Amino acid sequence: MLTELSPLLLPLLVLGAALLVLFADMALPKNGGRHLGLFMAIAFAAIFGASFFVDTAGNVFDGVWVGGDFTLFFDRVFLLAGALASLGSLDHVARHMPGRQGEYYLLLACSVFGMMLLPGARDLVLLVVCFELMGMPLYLLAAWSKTDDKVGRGKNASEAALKFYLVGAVSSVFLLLGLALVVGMSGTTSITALAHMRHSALFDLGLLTIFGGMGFKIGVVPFHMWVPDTYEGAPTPFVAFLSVAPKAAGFAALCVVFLVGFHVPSGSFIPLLLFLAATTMIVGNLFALRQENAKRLLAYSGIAQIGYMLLTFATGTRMGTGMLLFFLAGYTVTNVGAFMVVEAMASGDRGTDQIEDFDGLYARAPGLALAMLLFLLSLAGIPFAVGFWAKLYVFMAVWEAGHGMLVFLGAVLAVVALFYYLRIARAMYMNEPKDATPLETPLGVKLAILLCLAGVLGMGVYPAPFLEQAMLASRSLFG
Amino acid sequence: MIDRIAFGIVAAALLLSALRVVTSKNLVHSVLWLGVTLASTAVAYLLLSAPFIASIQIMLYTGGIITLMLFGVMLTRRGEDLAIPNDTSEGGRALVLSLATFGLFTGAVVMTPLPLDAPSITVDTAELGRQILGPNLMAFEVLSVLLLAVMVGAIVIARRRDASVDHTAPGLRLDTDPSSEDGSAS
Amino acid sequence: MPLAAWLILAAGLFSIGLYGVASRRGAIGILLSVELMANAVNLIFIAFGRYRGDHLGQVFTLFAVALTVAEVAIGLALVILLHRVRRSDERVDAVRELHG
Amino acid sequence: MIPHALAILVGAPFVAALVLLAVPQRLRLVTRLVSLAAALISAGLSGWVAATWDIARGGFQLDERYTVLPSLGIEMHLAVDGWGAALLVLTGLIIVAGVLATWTQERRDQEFYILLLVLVSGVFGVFVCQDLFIFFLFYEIAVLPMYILIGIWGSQGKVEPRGPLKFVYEYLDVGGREYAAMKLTLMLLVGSAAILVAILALYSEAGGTTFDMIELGRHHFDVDTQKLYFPIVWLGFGALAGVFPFHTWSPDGHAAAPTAVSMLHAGVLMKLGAFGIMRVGMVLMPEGAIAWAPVVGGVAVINIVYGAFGAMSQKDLKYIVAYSSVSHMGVVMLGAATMTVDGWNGAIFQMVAHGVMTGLFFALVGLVYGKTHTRWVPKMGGFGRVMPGIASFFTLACLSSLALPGTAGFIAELLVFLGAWQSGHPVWAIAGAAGAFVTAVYVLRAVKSIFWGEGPSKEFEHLGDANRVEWGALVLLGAAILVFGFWPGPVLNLIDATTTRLVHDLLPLTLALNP
Amino acid sequence: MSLPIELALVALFVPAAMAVLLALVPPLRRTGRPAAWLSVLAATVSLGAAVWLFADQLAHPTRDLLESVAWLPHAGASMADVGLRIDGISVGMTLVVTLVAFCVQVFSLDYMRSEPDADLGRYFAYHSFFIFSMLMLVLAPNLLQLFFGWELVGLTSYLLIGFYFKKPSAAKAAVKAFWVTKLADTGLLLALLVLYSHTGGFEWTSHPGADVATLVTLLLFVAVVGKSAQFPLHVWLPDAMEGPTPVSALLHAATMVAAGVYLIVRTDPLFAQAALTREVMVYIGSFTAIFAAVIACVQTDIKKVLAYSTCSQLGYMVAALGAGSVMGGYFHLTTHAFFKALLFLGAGSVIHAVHSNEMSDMGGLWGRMKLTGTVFLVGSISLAGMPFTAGFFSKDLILESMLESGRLLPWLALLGAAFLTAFYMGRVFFLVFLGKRSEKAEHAHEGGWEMRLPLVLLAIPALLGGYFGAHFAGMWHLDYEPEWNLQAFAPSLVPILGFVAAWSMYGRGEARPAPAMLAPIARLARSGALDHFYEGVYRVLGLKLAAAVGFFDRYIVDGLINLAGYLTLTGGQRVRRLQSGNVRDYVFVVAFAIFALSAFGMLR
Repeated sequence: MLTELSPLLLPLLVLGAALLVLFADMALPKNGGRHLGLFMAIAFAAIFGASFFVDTAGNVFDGVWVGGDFTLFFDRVFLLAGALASLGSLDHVARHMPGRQGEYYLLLACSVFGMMLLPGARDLVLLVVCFELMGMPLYLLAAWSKTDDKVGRGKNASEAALKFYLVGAVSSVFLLLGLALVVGMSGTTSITALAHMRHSALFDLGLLTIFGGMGFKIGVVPFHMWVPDTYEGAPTPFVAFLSVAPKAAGFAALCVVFLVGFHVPSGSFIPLLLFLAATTMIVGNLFALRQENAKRLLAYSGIAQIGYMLLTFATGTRMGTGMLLFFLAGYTVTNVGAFMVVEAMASGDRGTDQIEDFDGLYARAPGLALAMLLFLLSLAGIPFAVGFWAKLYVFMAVWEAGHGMLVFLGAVLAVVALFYYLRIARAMYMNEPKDATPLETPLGVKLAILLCLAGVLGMGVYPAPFLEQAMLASRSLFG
Repeated sequence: MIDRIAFGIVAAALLLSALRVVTSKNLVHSVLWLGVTLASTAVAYLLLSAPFIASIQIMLYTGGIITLMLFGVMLTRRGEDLAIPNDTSEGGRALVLSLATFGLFTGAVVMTPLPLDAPSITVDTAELGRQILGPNLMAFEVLSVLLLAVMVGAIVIARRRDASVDHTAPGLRLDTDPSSEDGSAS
Repeated sequence: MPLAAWLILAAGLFSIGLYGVASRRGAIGILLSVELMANAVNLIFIAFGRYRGDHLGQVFTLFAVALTVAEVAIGLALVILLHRVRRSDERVDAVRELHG
Repeated sequence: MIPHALAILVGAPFVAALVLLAVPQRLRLVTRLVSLAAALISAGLSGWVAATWDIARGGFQLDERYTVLPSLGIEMHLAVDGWGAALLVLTGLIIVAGVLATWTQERRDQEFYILLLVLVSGVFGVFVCQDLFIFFLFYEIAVLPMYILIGIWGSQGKVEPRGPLKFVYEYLDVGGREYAAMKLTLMLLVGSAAILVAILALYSEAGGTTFDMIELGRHHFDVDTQKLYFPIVWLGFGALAGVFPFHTWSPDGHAAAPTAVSMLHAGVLMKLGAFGIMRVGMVLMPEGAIAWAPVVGGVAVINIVYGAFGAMSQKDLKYIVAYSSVSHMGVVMLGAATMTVDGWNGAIFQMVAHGVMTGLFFALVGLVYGKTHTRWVPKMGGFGRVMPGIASFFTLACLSSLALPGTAGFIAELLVFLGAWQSGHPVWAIAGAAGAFVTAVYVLRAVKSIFWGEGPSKEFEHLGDANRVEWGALVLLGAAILVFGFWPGPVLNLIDATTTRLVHDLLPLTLALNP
Repeated sequence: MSLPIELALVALFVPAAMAVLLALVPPLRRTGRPAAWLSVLAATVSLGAAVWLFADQLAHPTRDLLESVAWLPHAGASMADVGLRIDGISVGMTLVVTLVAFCVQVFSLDYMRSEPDADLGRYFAYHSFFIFSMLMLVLAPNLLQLFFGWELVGLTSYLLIGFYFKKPSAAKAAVKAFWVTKLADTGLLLALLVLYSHTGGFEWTSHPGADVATLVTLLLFVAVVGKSAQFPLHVWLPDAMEGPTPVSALLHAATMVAAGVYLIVRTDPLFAQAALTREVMVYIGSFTAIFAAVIACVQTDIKKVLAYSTCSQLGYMVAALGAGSVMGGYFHLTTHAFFKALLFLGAGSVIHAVHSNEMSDMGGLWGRMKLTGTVFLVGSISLAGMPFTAGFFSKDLILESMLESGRLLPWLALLGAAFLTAFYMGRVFFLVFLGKRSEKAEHAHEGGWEMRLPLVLLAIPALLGGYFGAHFAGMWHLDYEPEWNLQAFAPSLVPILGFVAAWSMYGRGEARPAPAMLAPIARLARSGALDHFYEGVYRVLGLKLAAAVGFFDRYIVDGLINLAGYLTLTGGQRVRRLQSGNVRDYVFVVAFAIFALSAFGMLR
């Protein structure tokens, strides 16, 4: 029994850690929460490390779930995001929700557990359950803030959660509808079997609806409108997690359903995808231009980035998917890093995350400023940061797929994006600080930022091995 | 012939009660009307020879949902009376949306060749059990995790008493314990 | 009794729910409408299962039901939280501090 | 034979920048010395490269290869041809002079030098890198630090809103430091977006196996492809080369930028654009280039004349020099467009000549501005009395810019015009010569109104001449102007060795396409 | 490397070295007089070498040396060499240049005594540099190098005119001179381009064919008109008198302005192929000769008189060359160099004495400044072409050749000019040296020996230079032997008449208005109509156009680019309203989007 579950080892370890936290939280004295967080971070890191030594290939429950390089790649991304998020959350959670630290990490772990199962799921029932398992804890975590907060974190958090939830609930109903139609028409829940189904009106309706339902999770325009509000309102360390992991998971699900299942990108609605991708890039960048709140700006920039990823996804080729995976990995370290810097800025009780709060950061916290600069450059796709390679590979893939104009659009929009990224850079380096008090960064956050920085520069300076991994993963997906 | 009549009745009940759910001006009424809808859905399941699901629907679903909803209503109610306003707006665009969706849906149904008569064979409950504990076992387990997480989370969120923190907590180092804390973990 | 009939019935139910979602101002009202939609989806599952004579519909429905319940639980928890934080009625279109 | 000479040459400034990160802020002298050392190392190696480059052998020399991304056929392939060697020398001169000229830079000097050095290693990289992709990387590195450099250390200006688009000028802070920095960055990056597209196109056209420019050069691209992508490359790099109408970042950018940055930017970076057009556009896509040559040349002529008149209309000293750069880059592009030996020799030589000349210009303007804190020419006058040294070097730069024999500018413009006439476009040559005359008009006007005549007015009487370190920069560049002007042979031979081969390769095409 | 080459190198590079030294060692330059003496020393050495070279050349009249090294690479070869062409023509000119330059420098030692040391050093550095650049031009083996020197002398002229750069008028004059000559030089540049693209070289000995030759020579002539101050580009020369008088003597009378003529002499092989150009030259030259002479008659500033006279004499040379008499042109160039330099230095010594350029401030100086008076007289009669003076031979030759070429009108013009020349020189002499002294002239006295020596030195060739015409001709491979018959002396009556006329009007030294017949022309000349015209052109085509371009670039071209940014930014601001913050909108959008998506997806 256990031996045949070996492909599931990593997710199961995470689950184990989660349950451990749950029980420990009950057992430990009241103020043990912080240690739980530390434990969770270490656990994630350890499992991440373990992922390099265990062989997770093979499938379980006669093909309902399949392990392999594809799953492994995503698992690592999720574990990394989880570890960074836990690390960054340590101080925030301890400060602002002391009474509920254990549960915070429990829910985080459960969400990660759900994510880790997604890429391997080959059965629609399992897929949808994992999808929801990933999603539902997020609604709760978004609201995770004490309600009596001077700067109204509580108010904002609850609002953020509500919007997130309502939009999410409706889209998940649509997702179910789509599944109902697809399963009903095809008479099977096996995704691999779906590949050979005859298309009919209802079937297509179901398929498009499924895309809509999943599009909400990754925040494709026009399913994106919850994103800025939620990011601005929700606790920053959690947003750092929210802005990357579920996106990656969403793409994993999309890949599984639409690349393994219906061979869609080779089918009718590539133009649709391309259109959505272009719209997403444009909308994200345009809305980001004049934002005053850093988290909001990052939210829109994230939407724009999603546009690039969707563009790559739309190629539907093996190369394209590989590039998408690389992009996701790079995006993860970069974006988490950026949000962590915001958290470091906003830590303490002023909760200042407006752009003008970055004024003169170079003087208040040189390291922080430099890190932020690099993250921003990476987001903008500037050489020697991972973002550059990510964008480049995307462009290559899209070029190969024969959408030259979109490459040009993407490139020009990248320049537009530079405008608002540089606004933060300008605030940090060209404006003088309002109060020159040096900024003290919580150790956990500092650690997280350092890790992200290492990732950004490492992948940026020597992307080759990471790219190899990504290609390997996509190959294993296409089989 | 009979089944047509039965279908007609069930359909009528479903649609009417559903309409009341979305139109009723009193929230409590809406909740109760939802109960009616769910119940008549159970009847529909019976017509579709899914007795097990029907029973689940009645016992777990209808009961659970209605109770939860009423809880919610009570917890957030203003004033003593049960006449809690449940007003609507933007009806216009809502109507357009729902009609459009209905039209699209029906169109798709009409366009798709579908079986006219149900086969005689039906799925018995035992088979259902085997299915759930067979290929869907994993999904089932995951579901349990999900329910656990949601339960814990929902309780924590909804719990009335909340941690109050003194904002002077220096706790910027990992070794120090966080500041004063109340409200024991779940 | 053709399958189409059941589907169209479900479609009606779904659309009514959608109407509710779009027109209700209160969070709970919206939740109720979402329930209607979910219910419609379940009906589709069952109907398909019946006419195909397989178990998939019913299995799926079971899971769907569980998910929906969980979702509702979260929803209500949030509604309560919102009510406590904002001390106001639960009309969601009043909750719009974050925008732009 | 120095091992890894080119790698060191490119890397030294970058390493120095890293070192500076570790040097404590207050050790100002150390900061400067480290920067100067790096600059000297690179400059020395550049000189060594130019000296040891075997003219008889020609081609690419001093090959160095470092693997980067074998899977995509990207490898760091460093090698120099004659063009590269000549431009290396230029860059070496400018950076040394630049460091010297900003010796007295006080505010946040360490960051300043760090960025400056990073920028410089990017520039060196472009000139020696033979891998199209890494070439692009270096190009980006050379362009990007500019934003912060101008944004932090730039000088503020203001353009009063007028004209049909008044409202735009009221909305944007045109002429402002951050405006200039942002405009420059965005315009140049839009350009590099186009370049990236073109590079990808070439890459996949050539089979998607290598980015090596030498390899790509061997691969013969299909004519329609060339005709399609040459203009993209032209405009993409043209944005940096100040090709009309994408030159408008240049006046604002140069006016706002601090001295050393203007020196490097006008002196070297704009050359990167022209160099890219020739190296990537014309060498890899000769047919496309020939097909588009009339347009390129025509626009170049516009640049020359238009830029000259633009300069004449300015009253802000930095704007005058900036517009003159636009005009002179037109000469470079004109030479490139002729696709003849003389034209290309002239183009590259003009890059060197104009680089030194404009470097000297901006150094002087920086000095004058540093003393007077005004760039407004009408406020000046009679400065020749208080700063004779600066006056005479300024005159020298002016003479080079109006292409007076004995200065580097003359050789360059003569060759370019010769090329233009040979390539069957006498009009270009005539317009170019006219442009040179207009240049004479506005530069001498500037000299007259800044350094000659009555004055200086009360507030400027106490001003002094350049200090010792600054003299270093001035003499270095001034000497270069004269040496290149009186004895162009050594430099020009390097250039010629490469040009001759290239033109020889594309001679048949020229004959085939316009017999 | 043979002796002549070495001598030429010495003559060329000793002054160059001195210029570089003075330029690079400011402390030395600032010492003033020592620097000056160094420069004079260099000039002396240069002169010595030139003399030796000349003598050597006389010994071997047929020698024609060419020594050159590769200069401008082209396709592995050299497209243009730099080197020395040693033949009669260049050697002769070398001697003239170095001799006059030497005299002028010596003269300056005293004349510029009152200058501050730093400026004095600068002044002499310029002078040394001038010798170098002028010899670059003179000894050039090809047009490119000639152009090189050509521009460099232009530069020195600019620097020396602007020597008193603090004086606005001087600054203006310097810039004006540079602009005008530079404009003309564009012609020379284009000539180079044409020549190269047709012959693949810059040799004036090449035969590109009649049409090209005509084109080239016309372009060359444009440059000559500028440099040698021919009508209509002569306007800069009078203003150039803002420079120190010795400078006027050297650059703007003897050597630099004559460079144009020298260019034609040098490139005669090309001009020989272009009949049209020569025709143009005849008329431009002769017109300038008479036109400038007329204006000279009505000037009151002594230097201005001499300046216009220079224009007119250059006109003679150009006309002569146009008429095909290279000998005439070149011979007159040489003699003119001597007596005009002499005259300017004389005027300089007068000005030095009375501290004014205005002839009204002079008068009756004969008593006080005998030497100056004498040499000035010598210069005047030589310039006027009185028999047996140097000027007589050359001018006579010109008139003769013009007559032979059968062009009557130009001949008459030149004859008239000869008359006027005598007239205005007489006028100057009488006004300055005879009549009653003005109070300014009371304390006038001769300058130091530095000033007297050059006057004497120059007076000799100015008086006797003509007799060596034949030798020169032999050295230049030109045919000339003066015939001593009556018909040859006929023209020499004209200057005598001129002097008589001058005597009759100004003999008593009081200034009278110009003769009525000249009045209208004089008024026209004095009004400076041409100057106004050029200024107008500069205002409209220069400043106005520039302003227009500036505006267009700033507010239209750049405006459009800014507009793009403006639209994006304001757009970004506007769209934010779409994000209403009302979650019901979000839900609606999601639902509707899914509908639209499905509808779109299914319809296609």
